[in-house]
Amino acid sequence: MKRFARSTEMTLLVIGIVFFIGLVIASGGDLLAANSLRVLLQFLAVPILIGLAQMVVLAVGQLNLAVGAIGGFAAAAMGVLMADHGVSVPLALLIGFLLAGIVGLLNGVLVVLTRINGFIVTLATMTILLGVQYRLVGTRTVDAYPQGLKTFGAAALFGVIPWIFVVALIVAGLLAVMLKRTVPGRQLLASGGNPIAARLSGISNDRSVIVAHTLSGAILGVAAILTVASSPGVNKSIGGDWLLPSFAAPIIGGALLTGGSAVVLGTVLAAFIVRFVDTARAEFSLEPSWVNFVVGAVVLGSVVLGQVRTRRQERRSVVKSPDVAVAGGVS
Amino acid sequence: MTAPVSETATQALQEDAPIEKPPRGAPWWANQRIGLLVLVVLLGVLFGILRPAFYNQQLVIFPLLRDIAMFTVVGLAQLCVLSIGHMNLAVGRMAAFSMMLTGISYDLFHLTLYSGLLVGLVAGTAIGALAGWVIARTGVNSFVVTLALDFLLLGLIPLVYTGLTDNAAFVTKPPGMRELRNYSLADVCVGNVCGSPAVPQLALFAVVAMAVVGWIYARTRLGRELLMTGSSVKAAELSGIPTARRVITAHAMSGCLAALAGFMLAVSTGSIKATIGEEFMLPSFLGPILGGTLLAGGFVSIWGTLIGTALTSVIRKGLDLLGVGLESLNIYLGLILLVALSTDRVRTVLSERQEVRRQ
Amino acid sequence: MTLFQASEIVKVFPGVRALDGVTLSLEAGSVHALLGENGAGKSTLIKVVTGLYRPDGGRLLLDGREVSFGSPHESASAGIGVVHQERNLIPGFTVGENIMLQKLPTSRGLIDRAAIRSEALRWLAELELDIDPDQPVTELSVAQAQLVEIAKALSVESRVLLLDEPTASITPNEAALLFRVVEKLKDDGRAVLFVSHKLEEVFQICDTVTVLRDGASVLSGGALSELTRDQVVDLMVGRVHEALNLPDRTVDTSVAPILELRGVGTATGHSEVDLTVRPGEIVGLYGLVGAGRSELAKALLGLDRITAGEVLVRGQAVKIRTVRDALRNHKIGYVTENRKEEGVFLEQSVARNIAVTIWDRLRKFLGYVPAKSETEMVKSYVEQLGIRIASPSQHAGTLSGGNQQKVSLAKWLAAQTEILIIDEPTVGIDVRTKDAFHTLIWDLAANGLAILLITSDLPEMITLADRVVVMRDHRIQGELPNTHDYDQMSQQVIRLIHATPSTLGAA
Amino acid sequence: DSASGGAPKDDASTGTSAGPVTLKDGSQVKLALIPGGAHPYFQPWKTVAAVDKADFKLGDATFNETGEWDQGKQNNVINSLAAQGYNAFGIFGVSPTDINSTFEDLKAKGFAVGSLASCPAGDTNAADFCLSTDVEAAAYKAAKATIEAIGGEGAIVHLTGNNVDSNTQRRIAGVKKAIAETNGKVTELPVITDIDKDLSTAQKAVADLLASKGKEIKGIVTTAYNPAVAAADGVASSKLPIKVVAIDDDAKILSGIKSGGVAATVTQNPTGQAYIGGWLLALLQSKQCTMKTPGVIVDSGSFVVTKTNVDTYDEERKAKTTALKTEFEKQLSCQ
Ligand SMILES: Nc1ncnc2c1ncn2[C@@H]1O[C@H](COP(=O)(O)OP(=O)(O)OP(=O)(O)O)[C@@H](O)[C@H]1O
Ligand SMILES: Nc1ncnc2c1ncn2[C@@H]1O[C@H](COP(=O)(O)OP(=O)(O)OP(=O)(O)O)[C@@H](O)[C@H]1O
Ligand SMILES: [Mg+2]
Ligand SMILES: [Mg+2]
Repeated sequence: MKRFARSTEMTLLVIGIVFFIGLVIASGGDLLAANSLRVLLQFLAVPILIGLAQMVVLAVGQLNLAVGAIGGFAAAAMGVLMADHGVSVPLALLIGFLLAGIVGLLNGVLVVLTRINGFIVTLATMTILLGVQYRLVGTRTVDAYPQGLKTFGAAALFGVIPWIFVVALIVAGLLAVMLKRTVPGRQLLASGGNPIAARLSGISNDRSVIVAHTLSGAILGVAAILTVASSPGVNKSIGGDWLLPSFAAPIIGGALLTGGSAVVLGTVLAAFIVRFVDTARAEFSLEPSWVNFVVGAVVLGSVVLGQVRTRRQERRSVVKSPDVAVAGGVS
Repeated sequence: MTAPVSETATQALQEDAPIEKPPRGAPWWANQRIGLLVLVVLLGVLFGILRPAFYNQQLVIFPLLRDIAMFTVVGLAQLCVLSIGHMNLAVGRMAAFSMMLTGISYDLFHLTLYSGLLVGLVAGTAIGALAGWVIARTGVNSFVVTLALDFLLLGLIPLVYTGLTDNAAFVTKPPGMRELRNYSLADVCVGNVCGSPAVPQLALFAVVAMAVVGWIYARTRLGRELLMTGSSVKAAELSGIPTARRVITAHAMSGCLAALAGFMLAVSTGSIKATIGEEFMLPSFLGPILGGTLLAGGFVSIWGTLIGTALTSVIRKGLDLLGVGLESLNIYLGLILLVALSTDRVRTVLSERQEVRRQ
Repeated sequence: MTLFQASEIVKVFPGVRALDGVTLSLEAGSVHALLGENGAGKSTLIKVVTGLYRPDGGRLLLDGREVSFGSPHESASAGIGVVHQERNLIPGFTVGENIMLQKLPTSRGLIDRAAIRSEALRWLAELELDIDPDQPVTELSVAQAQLVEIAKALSVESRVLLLDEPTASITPNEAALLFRVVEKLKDDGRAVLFVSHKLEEVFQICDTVTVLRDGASVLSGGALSELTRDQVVDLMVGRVHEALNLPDRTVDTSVAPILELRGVGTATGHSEVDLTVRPGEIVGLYGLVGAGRSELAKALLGLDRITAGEVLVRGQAVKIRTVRDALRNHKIGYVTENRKEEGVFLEQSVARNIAVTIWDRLRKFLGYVPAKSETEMVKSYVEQLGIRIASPSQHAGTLSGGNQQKVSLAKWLAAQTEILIIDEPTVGIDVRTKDAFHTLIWDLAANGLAILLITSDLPEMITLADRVVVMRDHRIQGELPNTHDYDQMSQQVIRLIHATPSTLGAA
Repeated sequence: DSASGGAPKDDASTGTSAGPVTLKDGSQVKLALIPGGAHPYFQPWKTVAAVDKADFKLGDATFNETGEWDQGKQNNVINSLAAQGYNAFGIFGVSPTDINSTFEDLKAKGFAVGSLASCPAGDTNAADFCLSTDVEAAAYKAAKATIEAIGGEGAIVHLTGNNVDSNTQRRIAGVKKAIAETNGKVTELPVITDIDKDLSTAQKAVADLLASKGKEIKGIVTTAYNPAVAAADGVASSKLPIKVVAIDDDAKILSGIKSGGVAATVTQNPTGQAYIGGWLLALLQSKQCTMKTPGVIVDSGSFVVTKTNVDTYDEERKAKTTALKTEFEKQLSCQ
């Protein structure tokens, strides 16, 4: 517990709660109305998932630049299958999900086989998938798919908690359990934390990398399903804006770029905070420029101010050298 | 200048110490940079055969070189922070910010072309230094700090543009800007000897940037200390390198180069506008990393950045000329990149094998 | 009974033939020593045996049957446990998980935390370690981390246990605990391989020995009882090894101390630290692991806040803020104990590693550093310290531990410091190099350098120091003049360490 | 900034010909139509390029959208096409403030250049002509349609794209103008910009807007594609009585008009732009004609489409295209 109190998660939780209360007051309580809450949560589902998809690869010390492209591609595939080829909803969603997972797997395999930097591999797959997505939908917006799916996308538990948000939370929960409590999950984190040590302990870093990328693809598959279900249609712009938020959530949530950290809760909380910023924008009718400016200024400011306490620890750790930290990279 | 070590100690330490077997240098063809260069040349020849227009000096080579020059500078801007193991996600926005000030200096203060550029470079250096200062002071990951800075600038820049201009762009062109866009080395003559009309004058900026950055990293204390900081901050700190100051320097250099790249973009497209640099981020990483610069820090390659940038630009240009439509363009682009790099990788592995076999 | 055998093993790396026909056999119920100088190939052999490297020649036999391991996982399943030379814990994992990493207990598909805890506790208890299995490993000290690794190797309950320099960073007390465990394993009929540069330990616990030289076994499976220490050393070195013979050296006590600490307290918890070092003097700072000696050194360099007392350099009270400040303005250098992370830049050339402190001095206009003056400077130190390199552009990471340590020292010599703090200079360094280092340190002092020597190696301390200062729990326990008599000194030092404040007062 | 006003009235002293102009020989003309990037708006251009080629017997006609909304890339595409022998360019400039430089370059090399679907920012147009929707007028019409749909009273909000684009600024001005004409009966909430990058962003922005201000809003006028799609969908699912006026006539939006989810849309005339533009460029490049006033700006028309005229608006548009041809014939001096 004491550790939790000092953790990034705790800080985020406090910031999130303060922010939310502020918003509720500013909206004169309107934000607590069922509809407002539902809208707030509705658009959290996908950001949470893309943050998690990135977090998983960050956990093995890799990057996935193709998050948006995988999601967009899978969404386009599902949309086109349903609208143009009359494939049934469950089958189309399954195919889309599998495609995303397979692309993730492919990313992992390519990184392992070619030993090219994951940055470049995912950049290349991103480029390819953007092409495929365009080829699938062109400039259209595909929306001729069964109403049932859209109904699910808009449905909410008690009229407040959207089902797609529940799905995202379930995925987050499963991922947390997987990373904290299963052998493959632990092995994945071990590979990220100290690949050499992991290898010496009989863990295959290659397998961890592949597992991480595949998981990332699969999570993006779910994100794509939720997007198809909840958006007015699918076009080539889907996924176009996922890359930066996918990094922002886990990194604000406390993930290390060098790997080894599993911050499911942090990622989810960070996604909440980012979402509150959107809500604030609508609430105060802010110009997006001001919103960006304020977000940037606040993050920079809090980073500068928040260091007063951490600074000393920071300095000590530079000096004290935890003997266990070994540089990342995949062996 | 010898160390205070006596003959006896020296002897004790040296006695029949067999030199560890010298690692034989890898064959030249295993060198990553050379591999990439060969690839660029091969692709150039291939595209030239398929479309002779590829060698059109005015319409293909000239803009191609202008692009390569600009993105090389963008790559160098990222390379400076990669050298210490950091990232600069605000590289494009720093360019936009600097050019905004350059634009103001042209529009409101009627500065000349180069004094305006100077204003931009100073602004870029300052904003980069700010990022570096925050990172050094707080120890927060450069990714987070530059991302936050990116947001801040993303907000600030449109506010200024919409406040100061009618069209969200500074359209005042100081004398010389138009010329710089179109002039090639053919317009630079020494006596009767003129340069090639295929080489844009703008490319000279990249040459200067490469020379300066290359000189810093290869020849000066600063460059070495940056690389050492990138290799291991702890060891650098304990070896008396002022790591905090180096972090600031690296980011300041990055900002300065971003500003230069922004200027090159502004000159080559025509006006100074808020969206300058939006497309910089991915290429800024792609060039250096393809060229062998390490994401983790400690090793940079200036030539590699140029060649890496050239590779992507040449592929794109070739596909353009082949008339590949948007349905296939990105697919081919990604595939060629993957295949090219995989073969590059296979080559390295083969050379290592061969070397082991030789022993 | 021969449990495990490796015969005629060959392993080639690009540029070096690390193993060139090594034969090793391990008997059940016996402890086998694997000896050799730095870079002889000991660790490489262990990595081949555990499936980390694929051998380029030779065979491995387990129970007389030929085996080949594709990965460490396979060797572990076959019953081979190992403690590698490098520290290999996963940051962010708890002590318990690290110990049980190779076979995480699960129940119904999920990791069984209770089982991890109880299992880990069992192995920690075996080593008499009082550590909470739920503690993150990042909070451990160097020695604790080392012991956790040993616990990790034990937890596999292997029939063959390979220990690569397990005692390099632990105190004699902790080592004694380890040896008790090794004895127990031996009595259980397991085979243990023990790699160490501390020959006293080797003679204490090992039965048989294999000696490697330049990647080949020069002695394979000899009984240790039939060999003398000198014979073993000669085998390792490949010629007759002369005992260390240090010339006389006297300290001029009339000279004012060049470094003086008066009642210094630090942010990390030191208090009332008094210490003086004169030019030409070697002051030994002894203490158990975690006593706070390295931290004191770092506080002196401005890496930690000094909260009380004063530091005087050449009689002047000073405030040192950074290492650069210490180096440039006060000529103080610090050779770190953690050479892999703080001492050398593994991915940089040897030349740059050494020259890093002198660029400041060599630089010309605009910070230009002429390559020529740099290489000359580097060359002279490479020669003087006998650093074994193929070329100055070789990466430091490819050097053996001993040579890395020389590089780490060389940069401070190059910097022409006058006060040098040397922290654990010979951890993991072979006998011959160790002797050379001792000569070197001795020599530096004879030439007027003031040296503060931090070491947990008591023989080393007693060989080199003029005075021994003992530290415990961030306080100075007392100070002893060194008589260079091992038996007497060691007793006095140990007594001083364990003296309670009251007995100190009485003394 | 009234575009069509810029055309000088036909004057006997300036022209040698008026009346129908037919292209004599287009075989030397290779026409390239270059949009800013992939966008549904430009899809008709693709077919029109082929029609141009057939109708005017051009040497070649192509459509290339690989510029991907980046002025640098678009310039590259243009240069590549020029290197391959294309000599007449109909271009939608990605960056209105930069595109004049590109036009100048092309003119300097002796190519015929038309600015299609968007005119350069500022007062000059370096292309031979600009044939484009007057974006301010179109936005004005859209706002008018919205005001009409909400019954002339209440608050409306304007959703649009990239704030730092001169066309966006013109659109914002057009909407403001229409609102100002109501003398305060209609009010405008702050404009929401920068939500055209992708559909999800637009959708989120609309949902947040409706959640926080849904009750105040009577109408939404959109002047960018993704916000239009998102607004139509968002309003329909929120069941609020808000009138949405969209832009363009993508299938998705037309179906919205038919189903009633979208009150009106303002369509432009991409077909006319490409067809007339192609014809003009061929005339200019084959040196058969020259512009009397180089750089003339002509409005290609914008049309309010509601449920009532959804099936017939295309006729109106075709008529406009024919009219455009006549209008340009007066602008030409031909041999
Ligand atoms: N991965 C590697 N690549 C290249 N060379 C290597 C590698 N690992 C070890 N070597 C070389 O192989 C030789 C044997 O090294 P090894 O680490 O086995 O020595 P060691 O006997 O364990 O020395 P020490 O006592 O210092 O630990 C050395 O010359 C070393 O530089
Ligand atoms: N038993 C322990 N429990 C917790 N922390 C410990 C323990 N032992 C050491 N430490 C940590 O180590 C720090 C002191 O380490 P330092 O490296 O300064 O000691 P040292 O005397 O140099 O020992 P070493 O031989 O390890 O270098 C303490 O501040 C503490 O954080
Ligand atoms: Mg070893
Ligand atoms: Mg220590």
